[in-house]
Amino acid sequence: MSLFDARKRDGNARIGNLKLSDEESISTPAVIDAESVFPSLEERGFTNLPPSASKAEFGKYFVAGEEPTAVHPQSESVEGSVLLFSNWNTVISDARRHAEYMEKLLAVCPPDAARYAPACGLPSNVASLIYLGFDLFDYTAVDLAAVQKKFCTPEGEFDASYMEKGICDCPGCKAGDLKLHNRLALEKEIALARVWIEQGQLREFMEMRCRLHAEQVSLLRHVDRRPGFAVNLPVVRSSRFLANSSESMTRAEIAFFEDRVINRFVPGRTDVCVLLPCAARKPYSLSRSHQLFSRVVDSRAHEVIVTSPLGVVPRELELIYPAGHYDVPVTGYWDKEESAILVEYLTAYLTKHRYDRVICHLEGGAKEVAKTAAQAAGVELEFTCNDDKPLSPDSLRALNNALRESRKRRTDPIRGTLLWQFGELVDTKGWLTKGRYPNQKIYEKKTQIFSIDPETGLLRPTHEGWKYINGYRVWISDGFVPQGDILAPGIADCDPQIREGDEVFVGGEGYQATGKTTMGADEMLRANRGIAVRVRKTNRK
Amino acid sequence: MSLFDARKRDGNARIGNLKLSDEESISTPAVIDAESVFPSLEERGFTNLPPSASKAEFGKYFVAGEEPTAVHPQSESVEGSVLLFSNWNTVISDARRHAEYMEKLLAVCPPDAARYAPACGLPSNVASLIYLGFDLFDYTAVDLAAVQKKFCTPEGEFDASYMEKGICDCPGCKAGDLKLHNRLALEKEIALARVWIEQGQLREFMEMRCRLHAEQVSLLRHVDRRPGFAVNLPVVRSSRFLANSSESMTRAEIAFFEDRVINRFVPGRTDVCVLLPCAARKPYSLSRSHQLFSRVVDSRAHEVIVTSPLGVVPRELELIYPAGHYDVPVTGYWDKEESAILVEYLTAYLTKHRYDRVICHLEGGAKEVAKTAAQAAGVELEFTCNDDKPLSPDSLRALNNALRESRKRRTDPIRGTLLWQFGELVDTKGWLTKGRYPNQKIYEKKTQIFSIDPETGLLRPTHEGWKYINGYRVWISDGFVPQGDILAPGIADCDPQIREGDEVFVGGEGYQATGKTTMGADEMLRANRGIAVRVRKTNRK
Amino acid sequence: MTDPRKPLASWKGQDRYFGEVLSSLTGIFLSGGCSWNRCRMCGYKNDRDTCSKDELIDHMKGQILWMQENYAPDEYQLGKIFTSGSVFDPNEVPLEVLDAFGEFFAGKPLIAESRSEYVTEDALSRLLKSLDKGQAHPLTVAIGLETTNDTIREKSIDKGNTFEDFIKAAETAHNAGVGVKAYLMMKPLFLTEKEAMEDMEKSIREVAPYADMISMNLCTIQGRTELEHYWQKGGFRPPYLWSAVKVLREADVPVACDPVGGGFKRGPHNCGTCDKEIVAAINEYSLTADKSVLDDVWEIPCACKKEWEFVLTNERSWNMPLTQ
Amino acid sequence: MTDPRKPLASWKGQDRYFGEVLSSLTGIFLSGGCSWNRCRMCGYKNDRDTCSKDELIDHMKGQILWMQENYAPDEYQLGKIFTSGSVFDPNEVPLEVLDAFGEFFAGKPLIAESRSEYVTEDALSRLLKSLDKGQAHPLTVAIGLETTNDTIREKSIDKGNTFEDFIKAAETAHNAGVGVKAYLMMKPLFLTEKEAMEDMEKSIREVAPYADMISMNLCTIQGRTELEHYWQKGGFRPPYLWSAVKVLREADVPVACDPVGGGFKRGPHNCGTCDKEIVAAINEYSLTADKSVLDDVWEIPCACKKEWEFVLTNERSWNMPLTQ
Repeated sequence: MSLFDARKRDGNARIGNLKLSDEESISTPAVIDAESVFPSLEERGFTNLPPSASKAEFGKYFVAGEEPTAVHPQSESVEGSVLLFSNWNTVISDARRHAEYMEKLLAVCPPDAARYAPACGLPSNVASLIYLGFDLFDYTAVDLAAVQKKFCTPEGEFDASYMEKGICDCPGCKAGDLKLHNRLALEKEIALARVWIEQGQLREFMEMRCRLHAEQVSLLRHVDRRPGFAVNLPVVRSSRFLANSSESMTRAEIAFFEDRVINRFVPGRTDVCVLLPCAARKPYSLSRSHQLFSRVVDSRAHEVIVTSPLGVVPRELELIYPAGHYDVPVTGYWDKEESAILVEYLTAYLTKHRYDRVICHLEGGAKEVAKTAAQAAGVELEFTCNDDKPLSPDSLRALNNALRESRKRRTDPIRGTLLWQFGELVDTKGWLTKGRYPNQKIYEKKTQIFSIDPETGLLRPTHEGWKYINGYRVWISDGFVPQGDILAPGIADCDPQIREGDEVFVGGEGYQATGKTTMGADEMLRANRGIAVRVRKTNRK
Repeated sequence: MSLFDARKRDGNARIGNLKLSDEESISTPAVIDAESVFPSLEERGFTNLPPSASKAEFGKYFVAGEEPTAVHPQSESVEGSVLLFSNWNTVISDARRHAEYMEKLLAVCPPDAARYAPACGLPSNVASLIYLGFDLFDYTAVDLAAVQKKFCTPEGEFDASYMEKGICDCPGCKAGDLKLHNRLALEKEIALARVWIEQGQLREFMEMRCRLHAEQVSLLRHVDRRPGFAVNLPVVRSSRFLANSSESMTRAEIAFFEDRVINRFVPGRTDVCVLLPCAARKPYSLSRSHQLFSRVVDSRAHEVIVTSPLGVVPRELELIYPAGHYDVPVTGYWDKEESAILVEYLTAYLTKHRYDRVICHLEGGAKEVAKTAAQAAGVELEFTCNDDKPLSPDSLRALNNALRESRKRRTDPIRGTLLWQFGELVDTKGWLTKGRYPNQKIYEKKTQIFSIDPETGLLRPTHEGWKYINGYRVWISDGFVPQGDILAPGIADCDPQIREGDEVFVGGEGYQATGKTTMGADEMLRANRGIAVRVRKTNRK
Repeated sequence: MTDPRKPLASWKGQDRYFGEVLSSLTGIFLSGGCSWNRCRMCGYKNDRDTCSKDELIDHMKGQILWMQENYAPDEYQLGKIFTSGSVFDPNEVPLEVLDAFGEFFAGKPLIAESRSEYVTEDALSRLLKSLDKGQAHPLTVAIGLETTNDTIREKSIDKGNTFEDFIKAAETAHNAGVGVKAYLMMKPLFLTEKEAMEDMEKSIREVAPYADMISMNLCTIQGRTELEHYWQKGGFRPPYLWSAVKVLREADVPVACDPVGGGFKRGPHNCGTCDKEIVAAINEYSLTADKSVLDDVWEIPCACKKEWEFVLTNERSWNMPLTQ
Repeated sequence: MTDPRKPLASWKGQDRYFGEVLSSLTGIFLSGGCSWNRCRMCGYKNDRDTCSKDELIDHMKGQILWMQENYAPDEYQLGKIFTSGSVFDPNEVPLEVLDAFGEFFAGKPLIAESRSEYVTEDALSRLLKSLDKGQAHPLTVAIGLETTNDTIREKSIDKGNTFEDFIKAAETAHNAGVGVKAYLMMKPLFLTEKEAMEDMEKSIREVAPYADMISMNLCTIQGRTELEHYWQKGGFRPPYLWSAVKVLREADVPVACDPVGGGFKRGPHNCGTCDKEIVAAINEYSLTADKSVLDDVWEIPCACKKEWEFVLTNERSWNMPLTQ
């Protein structure tokens, strides 16, 4: 019996460890020689059932086998450590079906099982397969390509003569061995995808890699429309968010961030809000323009940044992924689809959070978005940037004048972040923030209660800090005494809203710890292997 | 003195030949060791003038030198065979300036001069530089990266430790030689870009490669907004047009095609037009759905296809690039920016070409586009597809009914193509089309006058066919007797609207020929080297 | 709407019959429809005349009349009748019609298709009565056995009968002095290229003792079938012509094969380059039983043979089809 | 608006003066403004008191008064005055003010900055009159020569005078018993790192015979200058600290250097890791002229030294700057 556990996740993609025996392990994603690794596969003759087979045929003819366990789009419960996505090679050219099947199967497959896509992997598609959640591949497709005299590269399959064009210098090319080249090209592409998982940027890589293959672009778009694929996304990341294509707009990370801005976050004041443009530098407040804005606003309004592709970023949340991490090609043009998405976010924000006054200190596309959203939300805007130059003396003067009668009140990022991160409205009066932004610690009197993770923008509660938070608990099974990190099988229960990367409080019989999750609630409860929480501090009672 | 000539073009990118001496030639794009190839470079000490220098500083301090000739954004006339884009390494991070400078310089640089971008080329950006029009690079940037312990790949520059991650197996990686790896990576990327030029799809490659670098995405967008970059585009191509990103919508090829659909093309009938959806198969009429449509319409209306990303394709022009060549990821969703662009084309079409009746046999995004465009054009639509299924019996019946009183009249692709290709309205009555679509020949009585190039959709006139066409002439200098193809220096004059790939008639003293251009009018007149017209048939008088 | 008094199709050709090459007349007749009507690859499911028995008799006799009016008796030596079901199923083909068939082809040898369960002594003697004028091998019943493997036949075809049923029917036929032609099907659904090929090799070996003639059908994709549904979704590839050639070459008995749709994507095909030549060779071999024509095409140096070999070696139930 | 009766800046420090380390008081005074005012890297273009001559006298005397009120005479041994222009230009610094400077620093050695054309016998003797109380080296005039290469000075700085002008001014000074301090600038605009470094080496050699003290400025980017414009567009990189260390180590005469902005992106910098240590060493060397501190930092095994060597070898007029 082999065992699989994921060591690092990036959405549905994983770097994992497949333990085949006491002696042999494979680090995934990887290419395997399936029949030598799983000899029982040789006994699966005459078991074919195409993925499009009906429920009735499935009931009659489906053979799951032992290891790897075959899965079928009709599968409703799946067990096993290695899952064989039978005949997946016939699915991958149909993006709509591929996304539909995969969404369904990700929900029923055990999280601690490796997913094997037979005869699918090519250098040109394996990144998208890994992105979708596959861990294991084989050489069948590249070997077939070699037999068909096709030269495989990440950009596609070309005539074998392309071997002579100097685009590759692998040992296969040196030896004129097409099969070897194709195999090496597949292995290299898997290694490259792995690098992007490590960086937490497989999405960015996928947004690039898909471009020469319509069905991969289509897949990306279908995946973005199916909520099941977003279940395993981390709550935040520390990596940059590269918004370099129109599909960046539909990343689930953005909807997730904005959902909390709209539905969890509550502004600390509702008298006056000023809508500000974004800055290339992140967090915004370190940029020259925002230092100017903040000097002029001088705590007399709630600062809210309107930006693409995020939509709305209240000043308090500017450090949180992806607000503090995104990078976008600037041309000064906001396209209509982009604008429509942003209008939706801003409309929802202004509808949910009613301010007495909303000052619009924006220009260009952002100003248009604000106008449309304000109208939709039934809000009247006051304009302070009438020369389309938010930094001009005139504009800054107008902004200053607009706030003349407004009272000063400091924006509290801790309060805002507690709302966004934990959905917890806490009275922070008397709390003290020390340290140089964004490396800060929060104290209540002399007791440290939080620190800020400057890489993600989240708050890290101390044991004392957890007193202010109700949810985000992980409960250890009775009689289980964790040594170091918390393993999934030791978890009895947890808050279902927990995501990978969340700060959690771990409790159990005579045990308390603070830590950060490495998997989401669903996986914690279903997985039998793997670290679930990296413990920061333990409090043994 | 070295000599350069372009052998194959893809927009501003070229595969060229740089002849350094009688013995030595370099095939571009390529990496050169500039100072060994051009020893005079060593005498350029103390000549620095940054690209942002003003006209006045330029006048005072600019030194062009001999070979390579330095160019500067302030340059107004440039001569030489190799052009040194001095200090271009300081420009490339600023996409707006880069596009602005380059547009200006492409217009003043001799077309038969190699363009050298010093200290710029990295595996991650060289494709975009080639796309922009550069031919020569050096190892400076990759060698510097090696010194800085950076591992260069087409995806970006990473820590040197990435050499151990299995993503490359070049001789440099095998030997642990970072500098060698970086150099080989640059060479391979140049070789790969060259392959895409050969395929006529460098744009497609660029749309992919740019995705991990905001400034390259930005560059692509800026380039698309500057008309100067479109001057050298071919009239048509035989390659596929992959519309896999939102930037595909803004390709100059589309605007060019539509401009002629709107301003050159004239429908053969204006009583009734039917707007039809596109098909994945190209040309449309070979698809099952279009065979059905055409059977129902039965020559009783002018068939016009509404499609993304092209906009409007009259049936007569369905074979012409990119109408017969595009491939697009299908999700059923037309985004708002996309729709707005298509609405513009369709509005212009319906405004220019007034039909008595316009029947809309469309669904989904195309239907919405048609509605908006019709309203803008002041045209009333009749709807025949009310179940959003253009192929349903109900819809086809409605279409048939709508055309009940309409008279039959065959659509004439030859007439339409003559308009689109040559801007020539010709009476084609009595002409005969023979052969299996699209491999057809056109006869007037027994004389062949045209053949169709099934790869591009253009008409190839015979000597007799040219009698129907006024423009598209190339005039040979007196006393010049071409042997085989027509070289640029032998050309005295030509129709300024000629583009690469155009069918032309070559005339001169005692010489007549038909052929296809390999460069545009501007280059024909300015270049001193290179083949300008590939002659098909000569008629010596 | 098709004219129920005209056969669905008819043509003249040549057929090998008990070792002799005869000119033949084939008729496909619209009948009451196959009583089973479930085979996954069968495209004739909708070809059924749903009317009263009397009307059916009238219609079918009309079709026979049409044949008589369009083909002169001296134009052909052998008759072949198909109803996309069973000629001997009295519900599908009323006995009056069976008689009329016998009368039409009286004095000539006739091949009639039927599912095994309808091959009864009564039915055979009824037809022979009008047909048999003392000619050699007056009647041969053609039975779609498809494969001798009952498991495959059930899953891949859903045929609803067994090899044992076939053997019984063959005995019944032979006892009545009626010949037996077995139809086998190469590569129905759910089989790898190799499984399909090996199944065919085994089926030929196993059916040979019971059949006077063997015909191998190469699976093609007909419209509006289950097979087409799977094929459209990438779940099926028709057999390679290489597989057919290999089976025919290595069979110990002569096997007829008409590669319908050969070289098209819905029919048995290789790469498109070598297909035409191979289809022609298979057709010639079917008539002549001369293996040298197969040996010749076997040696065609087409690049796709390597692909086919790769598919044979690497295609599995869980990664198939590897090619399209 | 700055207070015109308060110096722009002032501080106490230590300076090497004719081989001796003295405590010093430095004052930067708002004057009528530099008469040339064109140098490409100069950030003081807007520091000019545009008022009547009488007001200017009043303002500047006010600044001197402020200094007197804020620093006791026994707190420092050496005076240094700068006006971001020329102390000896009577339009910029009226003679009454010059007298006041002399009176303020009377009895102490004083360094006063001026462009070479204003270093005249008259101006020097006027200041000496009030200043010279018999102290050693009562006055040293600091002249911004920048480089001994006239071509570079013209293109890269637009300084408007020549090395010959400097030599003449130095002669004038020496004849008046006044010391000469030459300011050189490492890496003005338009020079590669190597060109800049070699220019500095040559300038030190060439100026040494005419100057009692040499000070090397490392080019920094000041706000609202032409230099800043080029720098913002990627056209300029301040010198590496490695270059400064190399020049100082290899110079045959002691050269002072205050690496203003050292380690910041707008000032001379290496990679950010080794900068602090090197800046400290340069400062120490400037005071002590002890090369061993430079030798120590020269051996710091920082990775950026390879980058600097690469830049020296590969940077050209047409591909610069290679780094930022």
